[in-house]
Amino acid sequence: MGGNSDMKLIDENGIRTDGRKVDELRPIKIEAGVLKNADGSAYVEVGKNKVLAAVYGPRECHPRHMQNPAKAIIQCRYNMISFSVSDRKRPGPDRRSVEISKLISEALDYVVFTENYPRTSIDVYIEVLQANAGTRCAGLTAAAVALADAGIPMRDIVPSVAVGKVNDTVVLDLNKEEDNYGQADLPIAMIPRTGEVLLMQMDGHLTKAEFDLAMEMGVKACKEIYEVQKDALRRRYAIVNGESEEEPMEEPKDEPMEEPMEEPKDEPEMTEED
Amino acid sequence: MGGNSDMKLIDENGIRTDGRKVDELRPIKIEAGVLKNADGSAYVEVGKNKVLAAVYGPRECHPRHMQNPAKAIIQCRYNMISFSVSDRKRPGPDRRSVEISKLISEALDYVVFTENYPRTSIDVYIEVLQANAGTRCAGLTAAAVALADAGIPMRDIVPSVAVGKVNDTVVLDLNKEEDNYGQADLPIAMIPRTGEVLLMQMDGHLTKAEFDLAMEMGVKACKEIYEVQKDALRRRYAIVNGESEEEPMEEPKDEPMEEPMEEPKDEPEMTEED
Amino acid sequence: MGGNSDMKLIDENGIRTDGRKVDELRPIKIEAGVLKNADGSAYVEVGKNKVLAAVYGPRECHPRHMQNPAKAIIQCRYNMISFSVSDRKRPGPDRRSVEISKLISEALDYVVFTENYPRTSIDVYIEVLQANAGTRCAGLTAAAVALADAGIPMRDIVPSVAVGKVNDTVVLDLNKEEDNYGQADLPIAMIPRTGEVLLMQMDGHLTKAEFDLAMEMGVKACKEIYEVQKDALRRRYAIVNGESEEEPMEEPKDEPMEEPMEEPKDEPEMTEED
Amino acid sequence: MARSVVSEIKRDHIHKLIADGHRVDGRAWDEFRNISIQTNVVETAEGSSRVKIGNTEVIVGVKMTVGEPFSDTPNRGVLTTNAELIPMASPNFESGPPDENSIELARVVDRGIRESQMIDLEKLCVEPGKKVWINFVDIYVLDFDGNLFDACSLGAVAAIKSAIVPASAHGLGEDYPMPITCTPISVTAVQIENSILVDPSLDEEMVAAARLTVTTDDNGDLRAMQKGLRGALTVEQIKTIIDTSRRLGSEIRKLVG
Amino acid sequence: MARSVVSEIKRDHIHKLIADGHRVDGRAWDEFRNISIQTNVVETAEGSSRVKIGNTEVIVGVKMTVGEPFSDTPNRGVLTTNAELIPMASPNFESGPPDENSIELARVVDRGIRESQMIDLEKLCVEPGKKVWINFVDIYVLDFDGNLFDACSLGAVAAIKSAIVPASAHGLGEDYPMPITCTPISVTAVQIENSILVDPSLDEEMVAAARLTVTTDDNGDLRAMQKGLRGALTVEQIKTIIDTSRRLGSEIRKLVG
Amino acid sequence: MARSVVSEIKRDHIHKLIADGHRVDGRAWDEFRNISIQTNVVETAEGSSRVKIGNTEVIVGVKMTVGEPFSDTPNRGVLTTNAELIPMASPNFESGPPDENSIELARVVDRGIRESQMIDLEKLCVEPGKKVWINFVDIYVLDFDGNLFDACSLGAVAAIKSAIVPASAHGLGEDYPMPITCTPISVTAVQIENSILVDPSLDEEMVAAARLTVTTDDNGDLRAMQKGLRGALTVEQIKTIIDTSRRLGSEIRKLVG
Repeated sequence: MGGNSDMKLIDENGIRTDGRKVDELRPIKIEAGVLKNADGSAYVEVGKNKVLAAVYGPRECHPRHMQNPAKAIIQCRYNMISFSVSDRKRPGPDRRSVEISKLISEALDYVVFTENYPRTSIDVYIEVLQANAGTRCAGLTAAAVALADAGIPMRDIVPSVAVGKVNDTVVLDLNKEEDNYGQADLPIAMIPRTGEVLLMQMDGHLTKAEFDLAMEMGVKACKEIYEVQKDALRRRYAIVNGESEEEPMEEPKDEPMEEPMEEPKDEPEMTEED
Repeated sequence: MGGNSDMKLIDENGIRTDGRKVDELRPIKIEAGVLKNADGSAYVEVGKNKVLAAVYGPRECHPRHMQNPAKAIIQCRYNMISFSVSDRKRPGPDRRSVEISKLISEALDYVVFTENYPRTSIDVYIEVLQANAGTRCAGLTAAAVALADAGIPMRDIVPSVAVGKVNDTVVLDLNKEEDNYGQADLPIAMIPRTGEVLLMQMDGHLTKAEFDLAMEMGVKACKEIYEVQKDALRRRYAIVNGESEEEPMEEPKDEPMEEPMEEPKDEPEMTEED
Repeated sequence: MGGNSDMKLIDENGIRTDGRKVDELRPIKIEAGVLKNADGSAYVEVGKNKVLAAVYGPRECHPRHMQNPAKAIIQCRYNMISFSVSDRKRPGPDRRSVEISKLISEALDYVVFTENYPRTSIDVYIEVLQANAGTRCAGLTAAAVALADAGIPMRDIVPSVAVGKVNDTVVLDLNKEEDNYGQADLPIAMIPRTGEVLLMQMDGHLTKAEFDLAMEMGVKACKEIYEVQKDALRRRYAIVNGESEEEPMEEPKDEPMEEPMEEPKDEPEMTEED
Repeated sequence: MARSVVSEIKRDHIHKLIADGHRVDGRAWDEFRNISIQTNVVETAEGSSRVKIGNTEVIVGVKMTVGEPFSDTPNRGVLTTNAELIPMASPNFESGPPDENSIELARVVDRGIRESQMIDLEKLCVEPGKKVWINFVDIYVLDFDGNLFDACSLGAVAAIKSAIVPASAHGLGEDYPMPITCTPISVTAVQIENSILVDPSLDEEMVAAARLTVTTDDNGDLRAMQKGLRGALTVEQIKTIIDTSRRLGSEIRKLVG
Repeated sequence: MARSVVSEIKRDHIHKLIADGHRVDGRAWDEFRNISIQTNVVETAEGSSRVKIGNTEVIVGVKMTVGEPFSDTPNRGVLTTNAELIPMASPNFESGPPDENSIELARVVDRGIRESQMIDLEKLCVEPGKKVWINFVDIYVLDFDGNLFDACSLGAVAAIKSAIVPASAHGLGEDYPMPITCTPISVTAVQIENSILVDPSLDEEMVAAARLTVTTDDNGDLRAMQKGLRGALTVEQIKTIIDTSRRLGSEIRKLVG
Repeated sequence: MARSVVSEIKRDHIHKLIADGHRVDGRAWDEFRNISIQTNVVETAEGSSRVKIGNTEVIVGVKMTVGEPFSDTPNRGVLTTNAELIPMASPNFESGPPDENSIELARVVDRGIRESQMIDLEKLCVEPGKKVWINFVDIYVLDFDGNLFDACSLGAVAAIKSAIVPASAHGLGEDYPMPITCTPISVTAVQIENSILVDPSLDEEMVAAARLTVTTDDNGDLRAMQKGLRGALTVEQIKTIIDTSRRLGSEIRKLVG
């Protein structure tokens, strides 16, 4: 957080530099099933963020000593590609991405029925193609859709968003400029239906009252994102089942030749009513 | 070794800059059993050196291909913490610490009855908290006490000390200033009872006669250190067995709840008469 | 490739700076069986290049997951020692040597009867002691002889050479100066008997007609090198079988004491008539 | 941290105690274990501390040197925080470069210090854009019995407060105390079977569903938070932990002096 | 690339089709799969592209910064090409530093660009011996279904052609388009049972004996070649592939514009 | 070095011979194997050597470049010694960064050269505090049959003695020979069943209990020592080895010239 900057980021009418209101999300676009090899995938744009997520698994867990005899492990790798930021980022994990990968793995672990697939690994890959603040939230949002697209049984999908503080005001979904000159950042991820919080970090400066307001805003925004996630999965499901002819290239995966008996890929499975 | 410096480190009365005589050790303090998790541990101060040693094992040896079907392997890791020296040392092993770890492992291997525990590893961790010349010797001195504290059967405890040369004079137990401007350094470790030398390195410049004198001094000093080591173990033994009430927090280790039948931890075991 | 330099590298009589004609190889010298531990070895000089190759195997393949249940794998490690070039090269693989190692592994794989030794590894180590352009070709030439020296059954030996272009002229076997200021480089390796090409790379600028000429030159040169390879193996065979007393130190390998029944090392084995 | 297998018996035992409103070691749900803080324990460091919370023990050192500032903060000193989970501290720690656990730990400690602006980094500028003080805060865990976040955070804060800027050794005038603006305190709690327990021991961490670390400043405002582990917290649980952190934080702050 | 085990059944199937003059997906031996090229897909890069050849998909970005030239080319910009086979793209790719497959891939793509002198590196010199433009061409494979060499090469060429030199951001006058001299195109073919197949799919690559990549310039001259895999090619086969590369290269070159 | 499993039969055989006062290859206890020294074997190095002791063979090169001195020795050249146990040399050596064996080896060789002040590093200062000659002594083991310490030390000493300072290539006047003050020679012995054997072969090293390397200067004074392996030496044994090292050292010194 840049701290208490003098830069004016909200005008007298409560409008932010990109035209949004304080409690307004950036435009969000989600598409499920965008990759051929991955068992599930999703592409997410949140404002100028562009994020791709892919899921492989459940599959054999490597290295073997990480296997859990009682359940699947969720291994997430969050990565920013080298040209997703202004200054080229050297390929490979840095400390920030290691931390984010851990937190997203933990958040997703809670919603996947990991006990269904002992000794396996469910691998989640998040690649940030273009970054503009809030990539961990956009990545987690994409990863949840990709997991569902892979047909992995889940308690629910997980939306994620950050709330922040700029010009002493609590605002939703900081963009890059607001993040650079802001006073606080509070990324969260939750299950809207139950109110369970799966990811939460905070840095900067918030009074208790500001925190309460921020959580309120965040919870409301997660519900909105959740609807966009479900909508993407509904469209994907319609395509997979041939109900739409708009994108004929997006066929169900080819069956491997040697395993002609395999069942068609499951539709995304959730415990809630769809 | 800095070589033949003009710096005067011994006065006309044979007294060194820190007030010691040429054959006098720095003040030495040893405490056994200072950590909770480790199977054995020791804290050693030699002058301004502060060193902590911990022992885990015998336990399963990782990686497996290093297992020896006939005996335990001793794996020592000597490390200087980043702020133990004037210029911050980057965390992680450097070439010097790799060499020292190897030499200490070899020295300790000789005294442990490794054939009692085939396929296992006995892991010795030495952390130098504050360094002032002679840390490998202080570390080995501490490690030997920690092994005994862990109840691992040993031929004997091993004391270690360095002899050196400054102002063309053979002197015992160089401090940092003497090491920086000295002419030779000869760290040794041995079993005083048998005269067996387990560690010996030398660099600088010694004539044969100077070497003979240095060894004589070193052997004598090792005997002194050995007594301090034994004394620390006697105090530790008294505490563990409840003979002292001075430090009530230093109880024997809790038994794991699931293994109520396990024997109480052995007292330090040695082949010699105590 | 330095591109179209003005530097004159061929005179009006078609003679190059080191006195060679355009289609003339540098002096080449090959000696087989130069190391004691390796199962097979060869030393090659091509002009100022000095290259050593050693072969171990077939032997157990590490790591195990690389084992092929149907055949041996060929693992080549091409390396330039730090002082083989003008500016000291840091020890360890760089991107160039990783690529070359891969290409040489692939080329040798084709000629070895790998199906004879399932689950094993045949390890080929090439060390460039002194480099002067064309080291990958000299290394492959040496490796093929070392494989034969190790008694590993092969379809045939593989010679290798580079053709290039300097001063708009196609020339054979570039030396360092020609490589630095040349316009194209085309290293190849082949089986002269069948015309099969096992390694080919090219960079720079060649018209189709120049390429055809270059290939013609390269094929012819490979045949010459092939004869030198065979000659080295014949000399080695003579020594191993005691037909020569010139180099009495080059005895057949000692039998391991514990396996007195092992057969004497096979002579180099090839499918063609020798 | 390291999730070694805990026997089902132990897990059941802890769960049963908690269901009855008890903890294994008899503490109240919002009670810390004994805290001991020593400073100036290593004289080769500009500042240092040795902190114990129960049987968890850490040593922290601050080393300072003069170097270049980051280009986007030319008039501010640099803060770098590193944590080493050395194998001495636990049978489950291994040698090697920092893993995800030690990286998360270091980053959470760092955020508490950085975001509270505890160190007045502008007072650590020697020559804008050219020379500033670089602070290395290095944390070594010596004995691990749970709640590393609070032990390391407390150790770092104590070491920083004890530090003396070694100006004279760099020809920059007289030594002076590290410029401090406030004392951030982190308090960690876990959720087990919907109970909230402050300062979890290792046994408690191993059966915990979720963890929340809350770092507050002298005003009781929030400066850093980190939720961890593979379970969930309700918003109400989060608010409980925040309130507790503000309350206990002001008590612990007094210990650091 | 990754040689996962292909079932004998699939291998036999492909072989049988080829013996009958057919390919699995019905293409002619010298026919590419569908090629799609998008540029300026990432606005944080100076140039970028997203290229699909069939189901193989790559994203390429060009980042430019000002730095020192190499001492032996003091008046030329610097080109660095890197390829990442990220695990998202294939069940057989693993995280970690570049392995021999990604290194070979990056080097072959690099040679096509470098040896054709596609980028006029002398126009990327700011101050001889001191300051030149450094070009990082970073390739990420997103979905892998064979023929990475051509997909990555095409992606790199398209990204480079779309790049704008960010001079103004470095106080070096107005931005200007990347100085381009030609458009190198790589065409790859494999040999299977002595048949030559252009633009191999993953299934075809897995049963192929040998591979040859040929990069030609606008004149149809050779700029880079790389033979791969553990089989052999005859000189005649090589010449066939070269001729085909020259012919198809000039068609594909039109797609890049 | 690498402790591969030696069959019990071989071990017993060696022990039995030693008990009878014999060595496997018939040498006396204080007899070296045949030593051969070639210098100037690699013309890209400033100095180089290829040394064989019996079947142990090493190649050593010295590369020199101009760089910055260490801040605490501003008027002295820099010496860096590295040893590579390449897999070519033994079935038990593996590729990869230096392990504890090659690090110990390089450091012991380095100490012999450094502590004897063999190279007059002050004569390798170009401009105090700014520019000095940096010496890289790189050792590659080509064939390993025991006693690497002496082979590598001898190779390093021979390579250094043969080196020419490449001053002209750096615009620093005429080339001149490396400034040498003395010739340190290391002699290694092992203890097996309380016998002392000089210049152990690989078979002997594998059954040895302890090893001692003693490096002496032209006056027979001690410059470096290193005890190795997992056994013990008595003070008397150490003194025997030192005396032998001084005696044999002066003979070997003549071979280096």
